[in-house]
Amino acid sequence: MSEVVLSCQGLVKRFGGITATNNVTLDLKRGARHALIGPNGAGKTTLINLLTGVLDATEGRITLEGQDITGLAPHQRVRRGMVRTFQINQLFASMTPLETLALVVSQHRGHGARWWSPLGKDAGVAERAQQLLEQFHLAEVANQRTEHLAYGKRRLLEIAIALASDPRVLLLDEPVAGVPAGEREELLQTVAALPADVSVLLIEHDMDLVFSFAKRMTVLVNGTVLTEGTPEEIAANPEVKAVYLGHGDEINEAVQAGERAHG
Amino acid sequence: MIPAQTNLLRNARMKPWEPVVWLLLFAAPTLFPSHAAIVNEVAIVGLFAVSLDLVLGYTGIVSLGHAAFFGMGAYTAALFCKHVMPDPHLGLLAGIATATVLGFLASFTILRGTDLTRLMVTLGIALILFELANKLDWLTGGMDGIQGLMFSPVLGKFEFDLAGRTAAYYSLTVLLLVFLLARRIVHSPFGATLKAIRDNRLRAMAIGIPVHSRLVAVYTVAAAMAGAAGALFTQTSGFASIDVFEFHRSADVMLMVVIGGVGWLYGGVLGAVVFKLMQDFLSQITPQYWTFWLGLFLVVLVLVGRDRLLKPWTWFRRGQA
Amino acid sequence: MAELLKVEKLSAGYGEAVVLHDISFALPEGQTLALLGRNGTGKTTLINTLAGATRQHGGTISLAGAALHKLASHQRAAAGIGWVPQERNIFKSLTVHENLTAVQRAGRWTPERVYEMFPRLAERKGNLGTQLSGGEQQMLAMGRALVVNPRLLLLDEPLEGLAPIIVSELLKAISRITREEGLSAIIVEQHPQAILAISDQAIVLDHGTIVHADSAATLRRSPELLDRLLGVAR
Amino acid sequence: QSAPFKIGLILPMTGQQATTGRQIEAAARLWIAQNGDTVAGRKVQLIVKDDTSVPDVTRRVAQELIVNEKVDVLAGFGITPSALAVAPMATQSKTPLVVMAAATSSITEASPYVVRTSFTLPQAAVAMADWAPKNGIKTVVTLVTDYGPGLDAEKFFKSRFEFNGGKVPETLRVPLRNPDFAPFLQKVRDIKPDALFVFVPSGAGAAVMKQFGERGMDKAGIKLIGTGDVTDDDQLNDMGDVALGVVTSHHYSAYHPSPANKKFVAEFQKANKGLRPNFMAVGGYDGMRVIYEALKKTGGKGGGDALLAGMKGQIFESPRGPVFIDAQTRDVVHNIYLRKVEKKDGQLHNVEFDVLKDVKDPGKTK
Amino acid sequence: MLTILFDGIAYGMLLFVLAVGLAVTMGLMNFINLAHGAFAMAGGYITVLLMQRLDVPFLLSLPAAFIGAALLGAVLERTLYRPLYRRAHLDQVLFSIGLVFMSVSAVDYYVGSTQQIMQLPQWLKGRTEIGSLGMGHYRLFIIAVCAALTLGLQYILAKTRFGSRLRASVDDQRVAAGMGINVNVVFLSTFAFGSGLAGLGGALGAEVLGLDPSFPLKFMIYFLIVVAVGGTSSITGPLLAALLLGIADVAGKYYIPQMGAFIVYALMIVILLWKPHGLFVRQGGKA
Ligand SMILES: Nc1ncnc2c1ncn2[C@@H]1O[C@H](COP(=O)(O)OP(=O)(O)OP(=O)(O)O)[C@@H](O)[C@H]1O
Ligand SMILES: Nc1ncnc2c1ncn2[C@@H]1O[C@H](COP(=O)(O)OP(=O)(O)OP(=O)(O)O)[C@@H](O)[C@H]1O
Ligand SMILES: [Mg+2]
Ligand SMILES: [Mg+2]
Repeated sequence: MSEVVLSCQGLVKRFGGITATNNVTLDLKRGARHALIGPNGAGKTTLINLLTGVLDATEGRITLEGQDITGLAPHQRVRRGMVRTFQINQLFASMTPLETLALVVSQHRGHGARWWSPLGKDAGVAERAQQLLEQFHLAEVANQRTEHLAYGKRRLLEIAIALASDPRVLLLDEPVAGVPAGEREELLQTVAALPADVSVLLIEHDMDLVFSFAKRMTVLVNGTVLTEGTPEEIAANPEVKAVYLGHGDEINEAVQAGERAHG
Repeated sequence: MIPAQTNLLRNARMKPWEPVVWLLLFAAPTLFPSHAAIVNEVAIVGLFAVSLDLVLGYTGIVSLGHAAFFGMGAYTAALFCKHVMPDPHLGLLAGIATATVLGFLASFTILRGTDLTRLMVTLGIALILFELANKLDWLTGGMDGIQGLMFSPVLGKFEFDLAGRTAAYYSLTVLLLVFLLARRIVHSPFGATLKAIRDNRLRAMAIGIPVHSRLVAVYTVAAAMAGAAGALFTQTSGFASIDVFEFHRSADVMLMVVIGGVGWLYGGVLGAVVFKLMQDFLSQITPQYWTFWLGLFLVVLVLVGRDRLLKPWTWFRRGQA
Repeated sequence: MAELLKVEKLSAGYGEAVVLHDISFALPEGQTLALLGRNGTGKTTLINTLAGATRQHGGTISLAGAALHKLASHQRAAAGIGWVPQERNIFKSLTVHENLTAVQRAGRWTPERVYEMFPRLAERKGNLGTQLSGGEQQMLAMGRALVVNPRLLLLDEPLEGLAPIIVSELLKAISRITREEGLSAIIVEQHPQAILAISDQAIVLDHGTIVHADSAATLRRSPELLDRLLGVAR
Repeated sequence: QSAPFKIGLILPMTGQQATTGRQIEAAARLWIAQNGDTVAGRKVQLIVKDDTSVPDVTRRVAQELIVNEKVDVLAGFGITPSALAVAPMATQSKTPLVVMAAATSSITEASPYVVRTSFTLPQAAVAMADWAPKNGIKTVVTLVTDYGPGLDAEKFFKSRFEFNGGKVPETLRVPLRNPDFAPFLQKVRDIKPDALFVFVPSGAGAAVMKQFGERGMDKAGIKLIGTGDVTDDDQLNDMGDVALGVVTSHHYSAYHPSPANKKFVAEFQKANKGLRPNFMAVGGYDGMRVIYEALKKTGGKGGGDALLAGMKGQIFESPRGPVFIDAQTRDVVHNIYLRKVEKKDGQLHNVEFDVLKDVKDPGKTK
Repeated sequence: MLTILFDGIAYGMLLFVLAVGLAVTMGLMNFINLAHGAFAMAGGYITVLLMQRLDVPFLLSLPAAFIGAALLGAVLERTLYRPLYRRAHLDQVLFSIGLVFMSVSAVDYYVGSTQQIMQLPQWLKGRTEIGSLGMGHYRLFIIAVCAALTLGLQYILAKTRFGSRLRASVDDQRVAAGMGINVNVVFLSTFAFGSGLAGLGGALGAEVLGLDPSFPLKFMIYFLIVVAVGGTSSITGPLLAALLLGIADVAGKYYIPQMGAFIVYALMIVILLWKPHGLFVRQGGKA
């Protein structure tokens, strides 16, 4: 089970004078639990945008299941099983969570172009939507308009949408930001518990979560891959410490400084 | 049936008041025979408005050039009558067909850009068609249009009468059929993908919706409906005049949809009823200055909101902070 | 030490709904207050009320003796309030630099000083608000609050989405600024430990009222109390 | 007491053609004020409707007037398409339709019930084409608005002018929606004809004239000629000195020196805050006369065919001069005057200096 | 040839003054104000009536038109427009069209529906010929006024903080206020200024374009074309768009008169399909 599912070679993205992604080569193996970390503005979100086709790459190639998908439109990549979440919620404001999920499920099952029968006609679709609602604690707000939901619930819906299309490859961009502290672990456990052949790429700044989730990590700095390895290797890497993790004692330094000052 | 499915299907079910609305509409030409002409006009613009609502309300695409399709339907029906045969049914189909083709071609111009660009591009297309209809006067009769058309009876039986009863029932029937079709579309998975595109195009792509082909599809369907409205216009009035392509036609229909409320098929019909009746009523009272009162109505409507319009005592209550 | 902020019997909310009830506390000049509480308990509402962005129903707020609650939102900035809203709310059609200059007031903090503190922003000076990464937006929101040259900083979850190394540097910077420049700050955070470390006082909200007020140090040293109040012990 | 005799007056009362409606309504009301509202024992009732210059609205309004109000006569009609849209209904319901403004030649052919009291553009254009070559104008560029009446004017002017030995090196058509005449006028200036023949809807005339002057075309030796729409009496006085000396051909001038006209103008102005009546007004005024006389002839009975018969062949003295409703074509036959803009009593007027008598519509082929 | 270019520039400049206020309210304030033409009409009528009835000199009546329209704008902003900033665009369309209808009827009622014609002072009526280039003095005057205006506007938006404070207020009223920007004053003054510009444009344009109550409806399309083609994020965009359209229109009608009305529409469609965000977008590209 170690063949490469998603891979990119020599990916470059320039915005005017800024090179946000600089010659990135990355392989995601089948069943991977892979984390992508790096300083703010390192190009993590941009990389996801390139992989999913939201942005067009300036240079480079992307392959999914061995096929070149560089030129494909976003929705075509989704049809091949690659699904993402967004760092900033992207929801359907006027729909209810139930409608949203039913729509995603029916689109995923190839009913998106059906115009003659109502959305709820297919019992299988409704069932799957209901199951997702329960799994993501959204059942009690299932029939409220999404724009009226509390932030935490919206965040959950954001992730539920991604899982509703049964992804083969899942790209998560800071999925738990804004989720209540207590629910974060549970959420990532849901993700971790996906079938073993689903590959996951996670971006996250909460290191406790990252290290408990990832089997492999890639560090991105200034648009370039700095290093890749197991969590242990990354944690021990001095360069990573210098640019990203810090030495873990800054807070204490700050505290001491503060205590000194306030006596 | 699991509750989720019941909930999903609830929206698509016919509400008890819906048949009542249609019964009233269909009773109108008989109850008020002297107003059959205006019923006919309402039915036609209502159909036109439903077509616009499909793109504007359900898909979020602004179009200020919807008259292009209306006009296409109108002229096709006229030319069909003049040069092919006076049968209204086939003429209607012909009008729908050409409008569909035009809509399909035009749909490629609305795929990209902002609301403002789409507004202007669609408007530009209608204006160019207007100029074309003016220039090609050997075909279209130029500024004077195509006049004095005589259509054969509807269903081979009902002559178009002077009072406009046949016309009213003919238009109402077509409106009903198209409305039922539109209703089906908006409650289907296809309709849901349209709403998704309207709400958040980025996310719609990210769940695998082929945004462009959806837009092309819905724009083409809407154009076909507008073409039907245009063909009815020609057939019930006996002429096609160049102003079917005019800016004010596109603008009026947009006003109607917004007055009635977007993203709600009845909004178009309601807006058409309100707008036309108000226009008719006001211009009877003051043929010179009725636009002032119509304008005032629009301003008040927006300022107090649709829901409070009929409750004047709430108008001056302060809005919340 | 002179009292900078004094809040008495404050109640506020959105529209007719009252979210905060009977809030009273005081904050001396140069001190930092950690504002804690579970999700949806009213932390953001309190911060926004101080900034003048909610509907106040009762009570008084005074800043350095002046009645803040009588001022319109835009006058509060002049009176000395600097605000980092929870959702960042970067002005999306302004560049990074314009985001700073549009709101700048005379004082020690200038855009240049902000760029020194966040070199990343200096590199992205010309980017529009929408063209920043999540973390960069967070930095900009912080910088934007600083160039108003306030006496009181209101920071609503300022660390969310920042890389660990920036988090620690920012914490250091906040504690340095309050110490050296006599600025006061109110900080909301999901992770109490980090923030308690640099705070002097702490209050805990639940259902829109203060359920606990204490010195930060005490609270930090009693994990079981924290756990009871917040449901998290980390 | 028999039911009132109803005249449905359908006019553009709003929008760009509103002045047309205003003039005609005022003239119709003046007629009633002068001649009473009872004819042969029958009370006359005027129902004014706004058609916003949109043909399908015109048609619906006419339909309602016929079906609900049971009007005896339809009248008004500001633009040709509106008149054409109603013509079949006039035939179907046997209701006489009196055209008081629209001027395309073909309208009277659209229904045997159409009677016109305004004028036809070919009448005015041809008169000019006859006058010009006799007065030293050998080459003319035409400039018309690109719609029915404009094309009529261009066609009849050009063919008659060329028949008379003149040359038309260029025919320019201005789009209906056209804010700036500069390019067209510059083109004319570069061609340097003896004269520029203009037809634009009244309203745009002032702009053409001003830009004509501004461009120094008069100084370059180009004359401005046209049909009377360009120097519409309604606005002439505001146009200022640029209008001086412009020669036009038309059937009516408010300065027409006849007692009938003097009285008409004076009373019109008195009733309308000093507004000067223009050729639209006289069309409305005469239209009312034609209806009244026809009603008289039927002894107050009315009835579509009887009224129509009564309208055909009427001859009378109008403020514009002698008028004859041709029984064959149901179109108006009247004098076309050549006028020059001059200052009289401190006001600008179209002063008539020549006349072509009893001009029939040259547009009628039959 | 040169004369055509000159006429095109003058015409374009006129379109620019008329539309620039709309570029400000629509582009910067994100408010779809279709009633823009009504303010232009107000300016035009102020000028014409002042000149006709009170014999005010032309040069004095121009600032009067600006101030009058600006005051009108300010009053309407306070009373009617303010609650609508945060409403859906379609509601704004409905509302502002309603205002247009009202203004058209009101002017018709008080002044009448005839074309208003104004008499320029003698020194603006002449024409200067330099070789093959003929320049109408009034058109020269328009060009001069517009150039001065453009420079002034450019200065205000680029060199002062007003521009960025305005855009900040539009982006997020609540937070802008929290950062110390007096949002109400910013909006009020911008709106009044935009209306004043429209008024000035109406006053300048009355001579060339004509003036009657249907003015706001007749020219709405032209304003929108300028703003759409120019993009809504700067002043230079609409300026260049207006010039381009002006020149293309005049030259097109001169060289291929048969194509008359098509040229402008076709040009607009082509440009918008090629650059859907208008010719000039704020740096940074895609949004
Ligand atoms: N449209 C754009 N135009 C110009 N620069 C951009 C654009 N979008 C992103 N950038 C820049 O590209 C860089 C990479 O951004 P990206 O959002 O990928 O960072 P990130 O790694 O996700 O950071 P964070 O952890 O803060 O979310 C940033 O410096 C950002 O300013
Ligand atoms: N705009 C609003 N309108 C109405 N109610 C609101 C609004 N914003 C927040 N609330 C309600 O006010 C209460 C307090 O919300 P607030 O945002 O202050 O919580 P918080 O403590 O900041 O939570 P979080 O940790 O999620 O940021 C919640 O119940 C919320 O539903
Ligand atoms: Mg990111
Ligand atoms: Mg909060």
